[in-house]
Amino acid sequence: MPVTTLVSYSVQRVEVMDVDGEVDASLMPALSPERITALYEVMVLTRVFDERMLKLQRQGRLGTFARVAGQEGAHVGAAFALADEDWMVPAFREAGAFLLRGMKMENFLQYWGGDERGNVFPEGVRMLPASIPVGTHMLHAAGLGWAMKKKGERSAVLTVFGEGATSEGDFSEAMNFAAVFQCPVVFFCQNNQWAISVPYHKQSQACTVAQKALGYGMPGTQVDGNDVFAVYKTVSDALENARNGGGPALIEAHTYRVTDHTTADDARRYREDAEVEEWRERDPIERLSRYMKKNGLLDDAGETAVREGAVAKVVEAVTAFELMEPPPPEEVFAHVFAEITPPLAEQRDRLLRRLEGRE
Amino acid sequence: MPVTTLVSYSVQRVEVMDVDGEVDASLMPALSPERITALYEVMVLTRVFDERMLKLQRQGRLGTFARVAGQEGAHVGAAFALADEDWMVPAFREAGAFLLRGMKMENFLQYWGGDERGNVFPEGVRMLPASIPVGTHMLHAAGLGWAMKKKGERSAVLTVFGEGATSEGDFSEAMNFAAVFQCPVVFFCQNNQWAISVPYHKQSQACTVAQKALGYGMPGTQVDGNDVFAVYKTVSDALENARNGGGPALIEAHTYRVTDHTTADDARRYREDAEVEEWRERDPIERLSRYMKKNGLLDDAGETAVREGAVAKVVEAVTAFELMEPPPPEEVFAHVFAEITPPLAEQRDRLLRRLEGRE
Amino acid sequence: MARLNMVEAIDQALRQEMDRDDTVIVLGEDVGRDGGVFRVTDGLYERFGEDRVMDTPLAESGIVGFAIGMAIGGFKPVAEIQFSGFVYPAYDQLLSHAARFRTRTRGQRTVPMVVRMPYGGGIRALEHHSESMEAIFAHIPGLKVVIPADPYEAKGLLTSAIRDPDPVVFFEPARVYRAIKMDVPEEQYTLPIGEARVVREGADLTLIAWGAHVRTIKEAAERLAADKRCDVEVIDIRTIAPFDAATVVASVKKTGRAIIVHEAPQSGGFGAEISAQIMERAVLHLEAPVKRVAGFDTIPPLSKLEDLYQPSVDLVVDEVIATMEF
Amino acid sequence: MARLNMVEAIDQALRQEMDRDDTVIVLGEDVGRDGGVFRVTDGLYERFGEDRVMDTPLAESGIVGFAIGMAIGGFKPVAEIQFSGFVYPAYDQLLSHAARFRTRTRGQRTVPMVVRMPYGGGIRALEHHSESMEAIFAHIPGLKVVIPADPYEAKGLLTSAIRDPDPVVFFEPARVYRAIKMDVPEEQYTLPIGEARVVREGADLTLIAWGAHVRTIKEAAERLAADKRCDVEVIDIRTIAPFDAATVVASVKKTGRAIIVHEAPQSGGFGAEISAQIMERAVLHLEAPVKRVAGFDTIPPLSKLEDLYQPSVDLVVDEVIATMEF
Ligand SMILES: Cc1ncc(C[n+]2csc(CCOP(=O)(O)OP(=O)(O)O)c2C)c(N)n1
Ligand SMILES: Cc1ncc(C[n+]2csc(CCOP(=O)(O)OP(=O)(O)O)c2C)c(N)n1
Ligand SMILES: [Mg+2]
Ligand SMILES: [Mg+2]
Repeated sequence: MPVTTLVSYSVQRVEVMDVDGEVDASLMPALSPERITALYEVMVLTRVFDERMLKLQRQGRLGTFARVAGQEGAHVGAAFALADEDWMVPAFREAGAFLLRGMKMENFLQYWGGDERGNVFPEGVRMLPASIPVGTHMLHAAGLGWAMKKKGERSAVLTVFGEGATSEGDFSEAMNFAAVFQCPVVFFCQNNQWAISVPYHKQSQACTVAQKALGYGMPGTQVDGNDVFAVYKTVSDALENARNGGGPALIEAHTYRVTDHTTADDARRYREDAEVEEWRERDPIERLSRYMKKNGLLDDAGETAVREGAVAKVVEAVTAFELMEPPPPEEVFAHVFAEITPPLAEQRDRLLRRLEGRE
Repeated sequence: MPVTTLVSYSVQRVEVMDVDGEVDASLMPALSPERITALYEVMVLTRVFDERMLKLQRQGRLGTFARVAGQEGAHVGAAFALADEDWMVPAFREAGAFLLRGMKMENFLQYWGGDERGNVFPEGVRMLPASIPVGTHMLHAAGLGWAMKKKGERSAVLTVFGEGATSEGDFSEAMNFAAVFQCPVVFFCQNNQWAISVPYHKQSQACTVAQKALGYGMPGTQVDGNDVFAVYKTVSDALENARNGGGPALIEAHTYRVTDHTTADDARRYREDAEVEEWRERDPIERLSRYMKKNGLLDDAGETAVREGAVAKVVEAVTAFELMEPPPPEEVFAHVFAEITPPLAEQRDRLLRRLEGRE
Repeated sequence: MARLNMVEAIDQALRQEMDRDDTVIVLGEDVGRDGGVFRVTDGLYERFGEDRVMDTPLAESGIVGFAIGMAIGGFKPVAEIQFSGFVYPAYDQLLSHAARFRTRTRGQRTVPMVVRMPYGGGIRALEHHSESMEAIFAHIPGLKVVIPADPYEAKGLLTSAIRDPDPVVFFEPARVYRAIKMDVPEEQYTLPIGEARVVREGADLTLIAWGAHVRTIKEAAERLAADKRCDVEVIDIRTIAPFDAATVVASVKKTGRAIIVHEAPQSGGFGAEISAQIMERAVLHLEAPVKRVAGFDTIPPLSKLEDLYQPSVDLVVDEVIATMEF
Repeated sequence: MARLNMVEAIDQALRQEMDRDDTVIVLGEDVGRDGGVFRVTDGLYERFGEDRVMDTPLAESGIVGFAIGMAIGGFKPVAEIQFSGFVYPAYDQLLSHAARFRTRTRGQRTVPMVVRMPYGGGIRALEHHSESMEAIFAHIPGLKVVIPADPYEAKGLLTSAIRDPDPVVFFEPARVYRAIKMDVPEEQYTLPIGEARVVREGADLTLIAWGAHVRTIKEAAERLAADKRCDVEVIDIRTIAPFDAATVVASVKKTGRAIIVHEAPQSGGFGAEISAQIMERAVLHLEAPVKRVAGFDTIPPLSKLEDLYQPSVDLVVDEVIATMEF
C-alpha cells in the first residue's frame, strides 16, 4: 500500500472544575481540605500582592513588572504540585509560584525595585530567579533535569513560560534536548493568548500549544488554566511520571492575561475590552471559592478573613521592603566572578576613591 | 466531558515505486518519457560528478565537500519539481539540484576549490548558494517566499536541509514564520539518518521528521527518499499548493547517507557497514533504471551511453575548472560593501603596495 | 519646522520612506497595532496595513533571518528588535548571513536591510534592558553600525540607512528617545553614513562619543567653557562602522588631547579602537595620553546602582581637567 | 615525558580531569563515538561512557543552555562547539545567562563551565570555518576567554579552565592542532588564568599575540635575532579576559615599542584594547607608535586567497623593522 499511515496523535484537554465550581469526581485530585485551603490562600495572597505591587509601581517605588492577576490558577496550581526536592525554573509572570516556593515577598519587591540582592532565595529553595529573555530558560530546566537524574535523585523540574516563548528557537532546542536525554522536566506553558500585543493566532498557526510536543516525541496536553484542580492534577501526574523516569511532558494551560502586559503597557491600544470581560468571568480564584463554599471549606466570613490575612502579610512585607538599605557601590563588582579580577578591582577602587572624594 | 480530544493528526508515508521499479499507477506522476529520461540523466550526471569530485579532492584540487551519492532520488527528485520562477534555497548536500537548476559544473568546482567567484549563478537562475551553517537558511526561504507572494508572483520556494538541521532553533522559527505568514515554501528534509556521527534516534525522539510540521499547523508527509517518483510527486503537489496560496508544507525524504559525511570524515568510526550495505540495495538510480528498462525507456546500451555522456560532460567541466585563473588579491575587498569604505580601501591599497613591492 | 523628540523623528523617517518606496517593510515584535513598545512605529500600521507593518512571532533570529530572505527577494526590510538586549539570538543571522551574502556571491545576492533597536542604560529598566554592546557589531565585517545622537540625526541617518544597499544595524539610545525635542525638517533628508560630526569646535582637547553620550560630552564641554577652564572640541562618531578615523585624527592633531566616552564595558569597547587609531595616526601630536571614560566590566547594575555605571558629566569634566593638567 | 600535539594534549587534559572529578561531563556534536571531528575527545567515550561524553543534537544554543542547567545542577560541563564559526547561535546563552547568573543571584547560582572550540584560519577550510572572533567574547562581562598557543599551554590552561568556578570560553587554534609536537608532562598541572606569558625576553620591541600567532611572532623574533636586526620580546597574552595589562605594560616600558598581531579583523579586534591600554599606561615610554598587524575588515577569503589574510612572519618582520626605524 503506497500511502501508509506512520503515526497518529491526538491532543487532549483536561477540565476538572467548571466555572460554577462543580468538579468531575473521577478526575478530582486527592487533596485534603487543608491543602485546598492552603492553595486558596496562596492564590489570594498572590492576587493581593499583585495589586499592591501595581500601586507601588505607580508610586515609583518599583520598576516595570509583569502582573499575574488572573493567571493564579495556572502557575500557582502548577507550582503547588512540586515537592521540595523539585526545581522550578520560571519566566517572569509567576509571582504566586515564588511565594509558594518560599521566596520572601520583601525580597521579591527588592528585586523588582532594582536591587539584585532580592534574587537570593532562602537556603535550600530549589528555584531559579526570573528570566527576562523570553524562551531562553527552558534549556536550563532541561540541563538541570538531566543533572537531577544523573545524580539519581527522584526529583523533577517544572519550567514555566508563555505561549510567545514557544516561538523562540531555544524553546524547540530545550524540548528536543529534554526528549532526547529523557530529562525529568515538565514544560508548562501559560498560554494567556497574548504576547504583549500579538494574539496567539498571529504567534502560531497550531490549534494548540500542546501539539508542539509531538514534534519531539513528547506527550502534550492542554488544561483549562483557570481551573486550578485540572492544572494541579495534570502537572502532578506529569511530574510524578518524570520522577519515575517517564521523561518530559508539555502542558499548555489555556488561560488569559486580563491585565496589561506589564506596568509599561496599555492593552487598550490593541485589544477589545469585551474579550477581557469574558475571561474575567472565568476568574480562577472565584471559581475555587465557589467550589469551596459548595463543599463547606469556606464561607463569606472566611473569604474575608483570607483576604485580610493576605493584606496584612503584604503590608508587613512592604514595610520590610521600605526599610531596606540601598546596596553599597561595591556590590556592582562583587559577584562578576568568584574572585574579583585585577581589572575589576582597579575599576572598583577607582570608583570608591571617587565616591569618597565626593563625600 | 472533562477530558476531550481537541485535535487529531496522522502522518502519511508516500511510496510510488518499489525497489524492483514497479510503480503504483494510481500515484504515478504524469511525466513524459522525455522528462523521465531527463531526470535519469541528471541523476546519473550527479553521481558521476560526485565520484569525480572525490578524486579531485583526494588529489588536493578541491577542499572538503559533502558527497551526495545515494541521495539523488531525494534532492534531484525535489528540484525536478521546480519551475523556473521558483526559488531553491539549499544546504550543502544538493549537488544534483545545482546542476539541474543551471549552475555550471566548473563554477561549482571553483567554489569548492576555494574561490568565491564560483558562487555566481547564471543570470536569472533563482537559487541561493550553499549554506554551511546548519539550519540557518530555511529562514531565508521563508522570507523569500513571503517576497514572492507579496509581489503577486505565482512561484514557490523549495528549501532543502538534513534531519540534523531540524534540531537547530532556526528551523523551528522558519517553520513558524512560514506558517504564520502563509509563505509559499516547501521545507524538504533529506533525512539521511545521520548527522555526521549522530544517528537520527539520538537527534530526535520523534518517530518521523514529518510530524514536526504539526507543531506549526503545517502539513507534514514522509516519502521514500530513494523513490524519485514519490519525491517528485509529493514535492510537485506541495509546490503547486503553495503557489496557489495553500501555504507551506514539510516533506521528509527518508533516505540514507551511504558515503562518509564529508571528505574529512571516516564513517567507519561510528557505524556498521551492514547498515550501509542494506541501503545501497535501495539505490535510487538503479531503481529508476529498472523502471525505465521495464517500460522500454532504457536498455543496457542506453544506460552505458548515459553514463558515458555524463563522464564526457564532467571531464569537460574539470578541464574548464583547471584552466581558471586564481582570483586576484583585490577580490578580498571587492564585495564587502556595494561601495568600498575608506578603511577597506586603505587596507586594500596597503596590501597591493606590499604585493607589488615583492614582485 | 516641527519640534520632535527622537521617537517622533524616527517614526516620521519611517513613514516618509515608506511613502516614497513601497518596497520598505517594517517588521518586528509589537510594531503593528501597538506601534512598538516605545511607540516608534506609531501610526504606521494604520497607514500602511499589516502587509507592510508586520507583527512577527516572538523570535529575533526569525525576524532577522526572514528579513534577509525578504531583502534578497527585492524588499527593504526595516526590522525592529524590541531591545538590544534581545538581539543576541539574531547575532548569528547578522554575522553569518546578512553581512556575508554580498561577499560570498560576489555581489549577486545582497541584503539591503536595517535592524533597528533601542539600546543603552539610564532608563531604570529591567535586567537585559540597559546593555550597550555596539562594539560586537562593529567588529563584524560587512555590517554598518549607525548610532544617532539626537532627533535630527536620527531622521537623517535612518533615511540613509534604509537607502543603503548593505545591512545596517541602527542603535537608538533609549535614554534620548523622549529626553529632548528639537527642530526637525518636515521634508526628507539624508546624512552620510561613515562620517563623524564635529558638534562643537575647540582647541584644547577632543571629547569623543556617540549616542546618548554626545549629550554628556557636550554638556561637559559647555560647563568647562562656562567655567573658562578649557576649550573642548566635541565629536559625535555617528557611525562606528565604517569608522571615520580622519575626522578624529584631524581633531586630535589640532587639540593634542582626547577622551573617549562610552557606557559599554571598557574592555573591548569601541573606545579601544578609537584610542588605537589615534595611537597609530597621531601619537606624535599628543600632549597627554588618550583616555577612556567607559562603563565597568560588569553586568550593568539594576536601577538602584545604575547611576554609578553611567559616565556622568561630572566625571567627564574631572577627567578633562586631569588630562589638561597632565 | 611524551611529545604531544595540541589535540593529544587537550584530549589528555580532559581524560585526566574526568578521572579526577566525576562531575566533569563532555558534551557536544560528535564528541562521543566519533571522538570529535578533530579527534580532540578521542577515546573518552570508550572510557567514560555516553553519560559523561554526550553526543548532543545539532544545536549550539541548546548545548550551551543545557550545559548551564547542568552546571547549576552541580556538574562541570565541558561543551564543545564544533567550529567557532558555529558558536553564534549560543552567543545569547553565553552573554545573557552563563556570564550573568553569578551576578544576578549574588553568587547563589553559578555556572562553572567550559565552552571549547577550534578557531582561526590557515587550514584551507570551508566558509565559516576560519573565523577568529575572540574579541566579541572578551567584551562580555562575566566571561573568561582563554587561548592556548601550544600543546603544553593547552593542557595546563584547560585544566585550570575546568577547575575555574566561572564560565570560560576556550579557543583552540585549529592551525596549531597538529602543527607542532612538544614535551607535555604526563601528570596534571595548571597554568594561571589571567596572566600573560613572556615567551622570549628582548630589549628593543615587544611583539604581542595569542593562539596560533604566538608562533608567528616567535619566528619573527628569531629571524630578527638571527639577522642581528633587533632583540624582540615576545608575549603570549594567553587569556584575553581577564587581560593582564601589567605584563604588557612592564614589557613596553622596557622596550619602548610594541606591535600586536592577530588574525581577527583589525577594527574592534582585541588588539585595539591592548593598544589602548598601552596608551593609557605607558605612552610616555614609547619610542614609536604601537602598531597592529591584523586581519582585514573583510570576510576571511576562501582558500585561494586565504594566505593574504593571515599575518605572516614576513609581514611581522617588516613591520618590526619599520617600527625600529621610526
Ligand atoms: C528574547 C526576548 N525578546 C523580546 C522580549 C520583550 N518581551 C518581554 S515579554 C514579551 C512577550 C512574552 O509573551 P509570552 O511568552 O506569551 O508571555 P506573557 O508575557 O504573555 O506571559 C516580550 C516580547 C524579551 N523579554 N525577550
Ligand atoms: C550551525 C552548525 N553547526 C555545526 C556544523 C558542523 N556540521 C556540518 S554538517 C553537520 C551535520 C549535518 O547533519 P544533517 O543536517 O543531517 O545534514 P547531512 O550532513 O546529513 O546532509 C554538522 C554538525 C555546521 N556546519 N553548522
Ligand atoms: Mg502570553
Ligand atoms: Mg543527515
